[in-house]
Amino acid sequence: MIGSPRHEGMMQRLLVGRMFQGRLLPESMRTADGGRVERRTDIRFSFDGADYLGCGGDTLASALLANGVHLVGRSMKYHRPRGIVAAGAEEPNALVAVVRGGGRTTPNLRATQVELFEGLEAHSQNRWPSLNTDLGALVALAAPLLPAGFYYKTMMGPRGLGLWHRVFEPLVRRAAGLGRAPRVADPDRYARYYAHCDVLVAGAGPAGIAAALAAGRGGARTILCDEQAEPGGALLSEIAALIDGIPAREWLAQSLAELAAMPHVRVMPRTTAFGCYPHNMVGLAERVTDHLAAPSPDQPRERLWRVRARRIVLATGAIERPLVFPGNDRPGVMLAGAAREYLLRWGVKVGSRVVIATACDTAYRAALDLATAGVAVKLVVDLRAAADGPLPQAARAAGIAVLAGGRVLGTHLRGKRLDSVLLGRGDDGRRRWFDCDALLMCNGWTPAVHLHAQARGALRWEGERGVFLPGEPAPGVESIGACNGATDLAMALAQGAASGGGAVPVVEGEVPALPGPAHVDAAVAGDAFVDFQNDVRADDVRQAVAEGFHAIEHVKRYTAGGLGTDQGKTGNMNLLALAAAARGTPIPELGTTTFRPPYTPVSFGTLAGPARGEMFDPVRTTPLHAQAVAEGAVFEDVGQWKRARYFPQAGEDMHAAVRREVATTRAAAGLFDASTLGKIEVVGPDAAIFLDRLYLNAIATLKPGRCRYGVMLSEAGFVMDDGVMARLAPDRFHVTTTTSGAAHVLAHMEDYRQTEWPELRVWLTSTTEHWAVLAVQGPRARDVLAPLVAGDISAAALPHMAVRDLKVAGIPARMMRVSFSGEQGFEVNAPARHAPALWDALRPRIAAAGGTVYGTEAMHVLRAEKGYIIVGQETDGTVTPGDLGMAIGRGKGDFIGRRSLARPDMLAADRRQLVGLLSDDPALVLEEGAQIVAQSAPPPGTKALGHVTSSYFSPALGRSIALALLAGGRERTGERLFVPLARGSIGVAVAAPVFLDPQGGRLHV
Amino acid sequence: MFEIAEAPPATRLMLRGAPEVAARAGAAFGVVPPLEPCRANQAGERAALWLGPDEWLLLAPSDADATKLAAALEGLVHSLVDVSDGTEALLLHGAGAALALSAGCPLDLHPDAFPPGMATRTVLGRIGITLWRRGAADWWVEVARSQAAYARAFLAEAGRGW
Amino acid sequence: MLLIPCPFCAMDRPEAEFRHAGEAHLTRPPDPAAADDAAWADFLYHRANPRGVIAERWRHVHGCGRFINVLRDTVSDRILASYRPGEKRP
Amino acid sequence: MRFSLLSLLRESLRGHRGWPAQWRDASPKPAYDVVIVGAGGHGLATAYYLAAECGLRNIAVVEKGWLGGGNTARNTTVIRSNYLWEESEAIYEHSMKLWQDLSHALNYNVMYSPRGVMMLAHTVHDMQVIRRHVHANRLAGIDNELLSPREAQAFCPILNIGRDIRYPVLGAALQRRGGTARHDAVAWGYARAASALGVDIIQNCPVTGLRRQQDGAIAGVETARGFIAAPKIGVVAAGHSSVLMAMAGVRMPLESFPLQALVSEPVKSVMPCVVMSNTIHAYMSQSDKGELVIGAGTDAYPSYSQAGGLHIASDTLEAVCELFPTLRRLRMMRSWGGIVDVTPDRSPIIGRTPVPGLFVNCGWGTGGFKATPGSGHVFAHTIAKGEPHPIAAPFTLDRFRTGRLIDEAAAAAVAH
Ligand SMILES: Cc1cc2nc3c(=O)[nH]c(=O)nc-3n(C[C@H](O)[C@H](O)[C@H](O)COP(=O)(O)OP(=O)(O)OC[C@H]3O[C@@H](n4cnc5c(N)ncnc54)[C@H](O)[C@@H]3O)c2cc1C
Ligand SMILES: NC(=O)c1ccc[n+]([C@@H]2O[C@H](COP(=O)([O-])OP(=O)(O)OC[C@H]3O[C@@H](n4cnc5c(N)ncnc54)[C@H](O)[C@@H]3O)[C@@H](O)[C@H]2O)c1
Ligand SMILES: Cc1cc2nc3c(=O)[nH]c(=O)nc-3n(C[C@H](O)[C@H](O)[C@H](O)COP(=O)(O)O)c2cc1C
Ligand SMILES: [Zn+2]
Repeated sequence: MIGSPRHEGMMQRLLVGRMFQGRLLPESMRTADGGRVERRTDIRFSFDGADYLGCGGDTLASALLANGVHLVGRSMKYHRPRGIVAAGAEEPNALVAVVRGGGRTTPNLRATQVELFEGLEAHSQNRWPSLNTDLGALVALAAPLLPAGFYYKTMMGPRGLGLWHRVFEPLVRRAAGLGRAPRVADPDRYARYYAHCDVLVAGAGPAGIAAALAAGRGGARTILCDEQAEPGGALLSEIAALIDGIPAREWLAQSLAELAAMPHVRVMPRTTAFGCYPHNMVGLAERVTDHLAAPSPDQPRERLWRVRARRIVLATGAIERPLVFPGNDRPGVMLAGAAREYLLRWGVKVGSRVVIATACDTAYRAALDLATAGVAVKLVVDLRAAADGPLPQAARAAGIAVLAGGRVLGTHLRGKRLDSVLLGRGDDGRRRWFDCDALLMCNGWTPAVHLHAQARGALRWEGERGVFLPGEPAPGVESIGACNGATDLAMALAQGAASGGGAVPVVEGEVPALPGPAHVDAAVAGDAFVDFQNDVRADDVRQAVAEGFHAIEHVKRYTAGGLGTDQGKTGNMNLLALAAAARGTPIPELGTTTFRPPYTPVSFGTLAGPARGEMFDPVRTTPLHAQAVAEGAVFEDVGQWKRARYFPQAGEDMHAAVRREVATTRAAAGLFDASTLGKIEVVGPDAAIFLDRLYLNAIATLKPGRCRYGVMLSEAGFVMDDGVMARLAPDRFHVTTTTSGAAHVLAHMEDYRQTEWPELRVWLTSTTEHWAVLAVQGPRARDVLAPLVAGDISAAALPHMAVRDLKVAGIPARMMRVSFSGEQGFEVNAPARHAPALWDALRPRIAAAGGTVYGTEAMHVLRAEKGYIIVGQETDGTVTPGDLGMAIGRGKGDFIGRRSLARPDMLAADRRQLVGLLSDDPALVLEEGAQIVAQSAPPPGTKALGHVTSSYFSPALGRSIALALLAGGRERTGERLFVPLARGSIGVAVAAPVFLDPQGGRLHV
Repeated sequence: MFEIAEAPPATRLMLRGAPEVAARAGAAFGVVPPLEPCRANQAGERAALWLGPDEWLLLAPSDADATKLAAALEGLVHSLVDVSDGTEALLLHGAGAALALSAGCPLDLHPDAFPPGMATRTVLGRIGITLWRRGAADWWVEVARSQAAYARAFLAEAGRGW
Repeated sequence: MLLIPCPFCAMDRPEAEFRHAGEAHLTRPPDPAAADDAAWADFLYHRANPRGVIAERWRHVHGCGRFINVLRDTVSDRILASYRPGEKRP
Repeated sequence: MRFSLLSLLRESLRGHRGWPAQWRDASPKPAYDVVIVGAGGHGLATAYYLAAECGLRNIAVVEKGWLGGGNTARNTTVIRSNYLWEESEAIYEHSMKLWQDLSHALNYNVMYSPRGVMMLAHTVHDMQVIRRHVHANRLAGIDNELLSPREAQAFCPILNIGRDIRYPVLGAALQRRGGTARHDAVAWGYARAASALGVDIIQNCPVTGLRRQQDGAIAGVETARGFIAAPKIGVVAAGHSSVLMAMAGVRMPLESFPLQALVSEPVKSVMPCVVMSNTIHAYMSQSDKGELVIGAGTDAYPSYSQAGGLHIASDTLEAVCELFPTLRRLRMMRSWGGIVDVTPDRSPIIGRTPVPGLFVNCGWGTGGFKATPGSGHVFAHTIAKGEPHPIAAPFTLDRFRTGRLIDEAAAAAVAH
């Protein structure tokens, strides 16, 4: 598994897990009070085998930080030690595996989104043997050789040796990947639902909540979802502001209570709106049990919601941008807003001595709040020339040192944790190391326009702040709050309320943050990372541009920036800015990369839902399934149907069983369940004309009470289906189709009926499932049936290809004298509910007549002996009736497919035609699909003359037989050809495709 | 959350034709096939569901005699086909039934959008069904005989975990 | 999954209930035998496949069972109109 | 500059500042001998072979966006040649041979990786279909072998061959030379090599019209950056082929559908080969970076949106989870769509058109990446000579008139 966690754990426990009276000491970075965590109960969890304590309401990330743990992962390419950067979905570094045993291991989870529960076991990834000592980091020694796209330039080896595939690729693949896929099948259940609403609000920050309140108060059916465990967004870490006169957090509680009380509003925490799809369909992924220590087996792990919303309101907030400077990826360097969130929401100090580097006012909020909490804020380095907005002023007033026009030039680690940072002034080259255990950075905020863009909304560049904002949205979609450029609480609430026409809440006590453009240092070099997860550095971006990768999509693909599991949520804007700078074009000209679902990764299981095993696709069984099971049938899947393939008796394999079934049916009688055949009742004065236009055969001339074989062509002239047309009355036909063609044939017929010939008075009704079909075939078929039938079924009264409604065993049945076996045959159609009774009446009589039940395999042999085709076996969509030796019905006019048959290549002499094949060795059964050639030792590249479509041992002939499609085949009867098989070529003689009773005498008795 | 019961066997007739066919059939059958889209009319144990502009499903007790109806339609161009054994009906009852159905049915099943008295063909997961809301918490689900087991299992699964 | 207004059911219905049935308003030559191979190939195979508004057929197979015509923009996938077969393209 | 370990070493000493642009970002000249419309893999390969093998130098490739940004950027990179019909076998095998040496020919590692493509059978009918393929391929000298479920699992250990799934695996056909290549590298490698031979690759230059002369022959292309004259034009625009051909008044037997694909988050190597199941619609391999690359289906309707419905991803993941139940907890990291141009017989159209001087290469649908080198090669020769290369000859536009279709769809549901 992952390293050797247990052993590693012991080691770390000695170092970290200081015990006191048999109990782990609580974490050291937790504040004494404040935050929203449940402090009374300790939650025990482990990371890389070391045990820790956390609080209720913690995420794995907050709990680790509370324990002073910053190092949580290794980067993809260089295995650089990495710490927690963010507090939410955007986290690029802190990817962990959560192990729950029994197939419940999940890789690549963001520690910032994993909720703590008692006994949680998490592990770091992509390191060996341990997170602390990772040999993979040796790659860094070769880093100069591994710039962007290095693999395209090398690892090819000398020509002709395939060294890439044989040598280099296996090495690359061994190194690649982050977490490990589980080895055991996932036992958890997943569920999937559709939902509908008037308003879907994605994101439950102040903007989203205000929007949901307004919508809900107006009576709209509303769904408010948020990916976090607790709705509230920025309000969860707002301690100063008052909304409508009450503290923000109180307003939040009141608002949520009000929403909960509205029956038409549904608030869904732990639910990510991950994708916007055409026509206002939004995909939501709800996590149901992952946060529970002991989930109920009744609950699905996750639910997929496919929501159709009249209005989609996006309130997904903004994502803080990192700064790109050398060493910006060190554990201990994190986003300032995240640090503030850890403090105010989880009561966790991310460090005790912090330096803050920022290009945006909001970082001063972190400075102020951290200072208030007793953290030593040693300096705020503002990268802007001036830092004199209200927030910087407030910071200075609070005694925090502010350096405007500063720069971060490097960082230094002690062990695997930041211990100092090198700062300089932009202008004078002075530089100085500051010692600190956390460096907080902020490079402005990127509105989370992901869903807006996915919904095909346009983006608009706002140069002053250096952000893309939602432009013209897709119909029914709107964006509010920080994702729409709102920079403060008041604005977020106002936009939210306005989206539903609600009253705008009044905000007091918030010091405004002045927005400014993002900071780009176009020349920054070295270990200055743009994409943390994929180890893309500013150097790589510039190199890509220099190598001609000018489009931002090229830069992305060449550097791999934004291709990681975070999809560049934090990094993409920096990447864009650097690429634009390298090209010397403005950012908007370069544009963004495409926003694609999902917003954050979604489990395969969630998307697949409950569809597994029999829920993957329905298992359709015939009304006689239980009877077949009782007879010991072996089933095969034909489409969704289970069909009895053969009925082995003791000691029989398939071949023996089939031989017996075939021989017995020919000698006496056989009973076959043909219920899966498609059936369509075609009714109306124009029914005959209609069918005449759809089938190759002459249907109009068919007399009531009689049946005719029919072949249906596609308009392109190829055989599409076949069946029997039984004319029940002048205006009524019972039409059968193949099992797998049933739905398609009905659709094809409806198409012509409704749109091509709407003037025809005819209707189609599917009766496939109404009728069960019991085929009784064989020379003794009539003997089996006659005593059960109320009526005359003699050859005179019910000749071959006749149909009659009769009672059989007291059951009203539609009796058709048809045969797919070449024997005297009856197909008894009985209403499905009566099928078992009919079977029970027939089965002993079959036995008494020395007959058998038989399955699809015997049916195939019986029909092949007669040269009857199976659509889909003798045909494959490229076969014309002429190829099969079928003639167009006499006196017919136009019908579907006819015109196509007259195209030059449909008449070509070299078309493959249906023939019989007899192998030289009568015991040898050719392989189906085998090719036919003229030479006994065909050199590679020999053109095939045709192929074997069906091949069996024929009990009736006492030898093997085969059907084949052969170029100019009918002309070749008697020719000797070859069928190359793996073990050598087999000589075959071309024969007529009917092997048994060509005159059909057996049918008519 | 809800219960699934099986409806007793029924007589099911697929009626096709122009509005006057519906009118005349109504007199003989006892329930007028609705002309309004996606509606069902019901009288006692008989019902007529609009399935398409010239298509109705007539439901009657299993011992009902269709010959009277056939006779009444004599002379009008139409199609009447017995499909009694082609489908089964699952009867869902309970407040959670709509939610369970919505696991596989993409229609809006809120009573404002799918009120009692509405009926239509639609889908449930991988199969087609005919869905008729008979009351606020009562649903009649017509499902092909060979797919009934799937439908039952599907709904049972969808109802778990709430 | 698209939401398609059905003129027979008189409401918007989900794509899952429909089967797409190709370009609309293709007319089968009234006398196919009289059509030359090129004209016949045009009917059988050649399609406008526009980038923009397309008139296409859908069958509301799990609904009213009817074929309908729909005008849809193939770039935005927005539906502009739906109407019954035989009616003029709006 | 030749790419090699040596050049990499040298450049690393200079901080990688010395790499030249891999291709020139050309601006249009007034006239060329040949203009290729569409800088996808096929268009770039065509230009490269025109320059490298056909003695032509004055060639432009005109691209509306960024080169390689169409389906070349979006496909699941499955390469194989075990098609059914001789015509298809010939062109895909031609391509396969070129793949084997492509990295060296282009001096660009396109990461062609013959890891084996395994096609699963789930029904008796499937078994018949794959057997027929195996026989046909063997006769053509193309490797393809039949595997038992156990052998299939040995080849791909995470494959579930148990009876507990709806459609258990009954067998598989394996083409060992089949595999994958790095899609982007293919476009870039051809672009670089073509550019080095003097081909102008003109990006951000949508073709807005095809101008014809009085006598009907092609005169050149109208573009957003002006008119470009050329006596020969090759349209290689994949999903947009209908739109372009309509500019010359030619109706095509094509429909353009959104085809989706998706990737999981990267995980350590679990999947050594490519597995495809046409019957239950699952197509999966693992990239060298570690993501599982999964091909989903097309939407039901034609669209140029490069985006499709959520149910398409769901459908394919249902199948993936049936076959690979240990992957159910992995997560979809990104999904996207391409626009594929589908012909009625699912085979491409390569060759002349009714407009003299206008050539087209399209209709590769869901499966043309694997053909990139072969398609470009035969198309280049077709354009240069003015008549079809023998391998391209069967793939005429005219086959839809005469009925000589090459129907790969008939025997297998899709042709990835
Ligand atoms: C999701 C997906 C998965 C796939 N999987 C596979 C697979 O596994 N194996 C396989 O073999 N094939 C696969 N394919 C198919 C394969 O990608 C395509 O058949 C093949 O890439 C098409 O050729 P191309 O590369 O030249 O097309 P493209 O790369 O699409 O090139 C066409 C170019 O023409 C340009 N263009 C269009 N209109 C204009 C205009 N007016 N002016 C200028 N330029 C224009 C486009 O911008 C584009 O760059 C897949 C396709 C998709 C979408
Ligand atoms: N300069 C800025 O833009 C900026 C910077 C920092 C903070 N703020 C503050 O942020 C607040 C803005 O309020 P807001 O409501 O717009 O944003 P917010 O950040 O408070 O709320 C957004 C919420 O959306 C959720 N979310 C995001 N994507 C989601 C998805 N795909 N699915 C489900 N949930 C998702 C998040 O979990 C979060 O709870 C104000 O208080 C403002 O002061 C603004
Ligand atoms: C074989 C293959 C592998 C891919 N791997 C990744 C990946 O690891 N990460 C990622 O974000 N995107 C990946 N993509 C998807 C691309 O980011 C992108 O979505 C695709 O090229 C389509 O372009 P578009 O989304 O910009 O329209 C991959 C694409 C292909 C074809
Ligand atoms: Zn309808």
